[in-house]
Amino acid sequence: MKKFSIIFLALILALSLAGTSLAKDTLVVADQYDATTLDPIGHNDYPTSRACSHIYDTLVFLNHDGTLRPGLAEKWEFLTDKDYKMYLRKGVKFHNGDEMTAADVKFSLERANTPAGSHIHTYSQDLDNVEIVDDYTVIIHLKKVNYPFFSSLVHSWGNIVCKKVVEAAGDDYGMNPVGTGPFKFKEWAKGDHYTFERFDDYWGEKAKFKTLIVRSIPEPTNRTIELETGAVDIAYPVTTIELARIEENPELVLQRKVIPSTTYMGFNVHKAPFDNVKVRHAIHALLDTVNIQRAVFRGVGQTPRSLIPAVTKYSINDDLPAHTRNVETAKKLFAEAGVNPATLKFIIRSNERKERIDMATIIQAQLAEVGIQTEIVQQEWGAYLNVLQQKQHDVFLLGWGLSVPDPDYAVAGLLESNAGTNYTTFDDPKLNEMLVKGRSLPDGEERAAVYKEMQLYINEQLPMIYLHNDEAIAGVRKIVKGFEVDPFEVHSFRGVYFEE
Amino acid sequence: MSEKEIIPELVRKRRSPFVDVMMRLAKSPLAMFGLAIIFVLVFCAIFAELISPYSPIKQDLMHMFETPSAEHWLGTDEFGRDILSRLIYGARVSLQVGFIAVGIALVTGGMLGAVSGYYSGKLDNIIMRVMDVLLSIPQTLLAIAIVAALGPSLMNLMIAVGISAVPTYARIVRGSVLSIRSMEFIEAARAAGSSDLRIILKHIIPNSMAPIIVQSTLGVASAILNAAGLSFIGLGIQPPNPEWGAMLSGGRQYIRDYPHMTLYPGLAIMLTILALNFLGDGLRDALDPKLKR
Amino acid sequence: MDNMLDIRNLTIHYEVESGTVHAVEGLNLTLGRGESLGFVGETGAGKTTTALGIMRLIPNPPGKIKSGEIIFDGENLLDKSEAEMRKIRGEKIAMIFQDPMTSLNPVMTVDKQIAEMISLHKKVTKSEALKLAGDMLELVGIRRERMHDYPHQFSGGMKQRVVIAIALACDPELLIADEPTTALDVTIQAQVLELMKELKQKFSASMILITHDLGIVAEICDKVAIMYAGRVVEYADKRSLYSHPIHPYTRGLFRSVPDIDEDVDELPVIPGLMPDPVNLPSGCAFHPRCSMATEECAKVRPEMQEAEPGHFAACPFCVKKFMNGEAL
Amino acid sequence: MLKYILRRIIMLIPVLLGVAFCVFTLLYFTPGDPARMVLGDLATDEAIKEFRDKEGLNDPFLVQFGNYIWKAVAHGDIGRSYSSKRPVMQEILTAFPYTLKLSAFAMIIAIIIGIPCGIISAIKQYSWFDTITMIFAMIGLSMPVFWLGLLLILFFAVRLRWLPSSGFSTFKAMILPSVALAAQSISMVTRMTRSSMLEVIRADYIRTARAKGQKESIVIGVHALRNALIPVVTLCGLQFGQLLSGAILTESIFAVPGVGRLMVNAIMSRDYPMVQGGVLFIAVTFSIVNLLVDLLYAYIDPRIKAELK
Repeated sequence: MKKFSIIFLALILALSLAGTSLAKDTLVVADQYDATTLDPIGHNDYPTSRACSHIYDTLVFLNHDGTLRPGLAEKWEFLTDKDYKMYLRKGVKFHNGDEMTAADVKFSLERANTPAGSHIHTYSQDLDNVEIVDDYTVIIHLKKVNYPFFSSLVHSWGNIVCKKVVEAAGDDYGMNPVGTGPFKFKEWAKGDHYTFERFDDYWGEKAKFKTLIVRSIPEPTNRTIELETGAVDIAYPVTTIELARIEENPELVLQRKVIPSTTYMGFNVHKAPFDNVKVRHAIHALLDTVNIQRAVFRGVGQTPRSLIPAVTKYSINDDLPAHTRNVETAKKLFAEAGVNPATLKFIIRSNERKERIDMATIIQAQLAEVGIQTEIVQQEWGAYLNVLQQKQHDVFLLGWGLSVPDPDYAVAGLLESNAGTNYTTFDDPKLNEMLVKGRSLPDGEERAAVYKEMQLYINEQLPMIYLHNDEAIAGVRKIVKGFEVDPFEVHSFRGVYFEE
Repeated sequence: MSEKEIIPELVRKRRSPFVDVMMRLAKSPLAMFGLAIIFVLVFCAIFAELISPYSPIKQDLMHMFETPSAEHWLGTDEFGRDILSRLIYGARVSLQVGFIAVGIALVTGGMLGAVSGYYSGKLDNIIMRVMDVLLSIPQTLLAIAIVAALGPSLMNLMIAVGISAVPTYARIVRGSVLSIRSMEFIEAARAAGSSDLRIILKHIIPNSMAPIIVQSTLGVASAILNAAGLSFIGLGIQPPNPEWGAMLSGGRQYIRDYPHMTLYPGLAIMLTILALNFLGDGLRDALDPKLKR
Repeated sequence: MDNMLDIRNLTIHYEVESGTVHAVEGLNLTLGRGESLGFVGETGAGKTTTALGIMRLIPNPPGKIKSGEIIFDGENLLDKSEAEMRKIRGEKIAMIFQDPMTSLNPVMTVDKQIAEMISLHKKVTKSEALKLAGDMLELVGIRRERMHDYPHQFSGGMKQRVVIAIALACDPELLIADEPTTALDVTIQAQVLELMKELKQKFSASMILITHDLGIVAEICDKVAIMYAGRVVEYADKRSLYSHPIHPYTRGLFRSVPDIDEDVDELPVIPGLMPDPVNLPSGCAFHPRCSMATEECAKVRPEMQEAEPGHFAACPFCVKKFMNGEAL
Repeated sequence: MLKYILRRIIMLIPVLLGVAFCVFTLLYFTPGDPARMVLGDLATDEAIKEFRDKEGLNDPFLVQFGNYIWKAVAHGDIGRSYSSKRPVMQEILTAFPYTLKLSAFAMIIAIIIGIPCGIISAIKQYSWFDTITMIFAMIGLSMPVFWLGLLLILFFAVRLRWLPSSGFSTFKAMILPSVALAAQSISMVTRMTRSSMLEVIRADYIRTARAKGQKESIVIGVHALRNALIPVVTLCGLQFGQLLSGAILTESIFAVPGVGRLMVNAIMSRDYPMVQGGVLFIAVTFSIVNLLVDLLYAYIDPRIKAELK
């Protein structure tokens, strides 16, 4: 027995030593979740967008400040409000050696409107067709004027795939991606990690390290531990509780940036008493949203004051005063509405995300002070969405993030009458009109005015109470240089290098 | 010739079987330890309002994450709620889940098992095949699927945990029924013209009690564990209700800074299970002295 | 007399929850070379414990040899180390157990179980041992082809034959047979007994036959020891014991054996039960059941006394009577 | 023997049909529209309708079930995952090695620790070793795996920094999850070995072996152990089956991308084909492990073997 255990120990030792030797030509990143597919139009979630961004390129690239720069398209011109001419970069190679041409661009964008792209139809639905002028020139034709559409090309859906490969692979494409990006696919241990390798024929600046490994570590604590022990070089997202630990560690650097996202508590405005705008304001007055945000996020992010996130253009967030709790106002409003808060009883719904449940728990307690009885129902995502779609809910907590830097996306998806994700059931002709107008205008004073008015109008109607505007936070080892956290949370490693 | 014959059985004084079992149980210190803890828990569950120092859901955002102190013996959680109070109320939830889930499993499984064992033949075959089907789906997975289907709530949790344990009881009951059925006194009862139902209720069930009692005690333990596991992955009891598994899961991300948030609920679960297991083991030995070594 | 086995004042106790079980209490016994001794007593009298004591196989805990000597071939077995005892077990002293159903390892073929014994005590190769095992099987009347079978494939009688084969495989000097036929059908009993008798002759071993059946003793043994509550109460050669038992217990035993020559309505039974071995009666353990008991019997523990040459009994009262030629 | 195996496999068929039916029914009544889950909350109504038509989600219940079984039986096709679009079988086979490794390690640990501890406990019954082992075994049995996992992480990953807290690609990373998962099995194996050993070492044939003059180590190690292991093997087999299918919590704590986590994610995201396929797969694995256990049982115990023939 003894002998056996010695052998066993030796085995453990040997294997553990073998596991640790990593030459610094490999960047190991910890993400929260694994990608679901590597087909750029087969998803609409952050981890997958991030994975795709390493393998693929889009026609235009997004700068951290929200402006655009040339990507696979060297330059472009707007022929009309609905027709964009794109001049493609020449000599761009796919990972399989084929050259990228106009046919691939046409195929990639038009594919988004097939059932395969149903996840991202919101972005692609106004695309009519892509016209091939020659091998290196295409014209994108829209069905109707939609200025935000052009910005949406930076979203994962605008990634250019290789027509030949996609057609050959069929349903299996998601596991065998071929793009033009700086990294090519190597292997994917689903649920654990994926490994990409530098693409040496990349058209732009080549990656400065050979291998990229992205591990999925769902537990925030575990991500930090792995970062501290040096098992990973970059870890995100970092949660509040882990901030100080990373900040205080001399080997680590904390990077944080406010991002265009909003967590809100929505009312079902078609259901009494929430159909009464006074009741909505009364409930708002009861909630100390600033301190709720502080208690739950303890220094990360802020309480939004407008639906268009502070970092997004035309936001008036920073011009508005902070919300303060006022129970007297609330009582007055309830009285005006003819509602006795002590008789109110409703359900607050959320998915099982910890911070949302935490916020709901505090909200519940604060509402209880005037006798409002609430029950928190947390459901797993599928059942939760289903309930929201039935539109029989009372009050719910949900988040909304922008991956495209245009204020239209911050409002339309949530409040436009026909939007699939309009769970407040808000149905207001005036707002619809404003949205259409905003989309039809090119950037400028006039467009800014539309969105300013829109924001004030929404705050007046108050279909939702804003709870939290998040930050993108990443922990980075000091030796990792050239990484900057992306405000749209599609972090890029194109410029990353090591400094020993 | 074995020890049993070398050491002749002492002539036992005639006592009722219940007293007899209890006397034997009382001889096992571990079983008594278990029983004591269970009494404490039951006491907590019944008198939670009286003994808990604070309300389990009262938030105090000024005193979040406090480590144990004179005011909060076990500290406070991320909302400044008193952990001790939450544990005390949590006992109520856990015991409820444990006992009701086992109750569901026992009644359903017991009936199926008794009927199956008593009538044998085709009916037995059908029931046992259905049990086989349920048995080949792992309990946790089955419970998750049931909770997912019914939606998470205390009742559904109990149903899910209960249903997933039905086959175990059906098998045990069927087994003991089969062994008892062939015994002479059943034949005698049948010969005396007793009805099937009467035979099942009056003879078979009482006589198959021993393994059922043992299994139920252990079953309560595994039901509590199962329910805590489901709550841990977010499919259990809804906030702000205090449930040990959910408390553990909630404190999980603070484990490095505030380990007390996970330590105590974990300890509570473990102690409860430990107590039930000790008691179950003790009962097994007491009910079946032959097994005692 | 050349005593092969001489047990002196052997005391074996079991420590159990309810107290100390006095399984064997100051037992004396001798056995000559080539002799066979019938060891008779009721269940619980301590016969098996004595046998296990000789083998030094008392389960400990709870059992313990408290005192005494077991002189075998002039050496005290109780002074032997465990390793020395292992040499003696099987090779010098072999044992046949009561229940053949459980005495064989269910997951081992019988030839291996016999061969194990052989390899332990003889310098032979594995295949030789297996061959010898086959020989042994044939000797006890089992066809060689069946040597690779498992115990469960044999009937009870055949299993007991296998057990006998194991015991005799190394030609032991002393064979202890613990109720070898009790668990068998009556017809099989006779066959097995016949076999044992025959083999005993053939191997010229001494034997202790533990039984509660006086008939079997009469058939096989030369000497008889009667045991009661942990002690030998009477010891004699078969003839004298059967013709004139002395101890009241022995006489009681004989009376309870049906005699086909006589026609009685009811067999006289010894009144009362075996005493609780945890609380043995003071003095003579038998006195509570003895019709002849006096106050003296409850006080003094009677020693064995020689009533006639080779015939001992532990009842001074009866011995005296016998020697005086009075009727018992 | 072969006939027996064949019969067992044939008996599996109705069980699997039953499992498929159960899961199908359960999912059918589970709230949440798979179309919505698959296509995302941005999907248009047309897209959802199209999806439902294509996947046959609008067909009557029995038709859906029949189609599923027919495809599975006739083409060996148990569908594609809604979320990854990969064949369900492929997804499972990607995840299964992790679970298999995890369970196997846990089982090996349980056997390496449990059997010797059980044997020593039995031989030295009532000694301090026995008492301590039994108390530890009881604690191990009562320890919620998710708590033990957290404690292990806290201690070995956070405090001592010896072992990684998640991932399952290196041997080092496998240690903590395997140990956490093994805890209950260690306890069970120890307890079972002990009680079975206690029963066996009092058996008559053990005395026979001693009476032969056999060394105590061989008496225990060969005669007693082989007999005592019969129920232990059964237990290990059943445990292994349980581990294979039930490592859900462990997998979720240590982020092991195994079948358990795959299944939970599938249930959460309404990935119907994945759930169905997964449960069927688990049921098959479970049954095969049970069959193997029975065969092993027969191998160890000739009495059972005789019955099988």
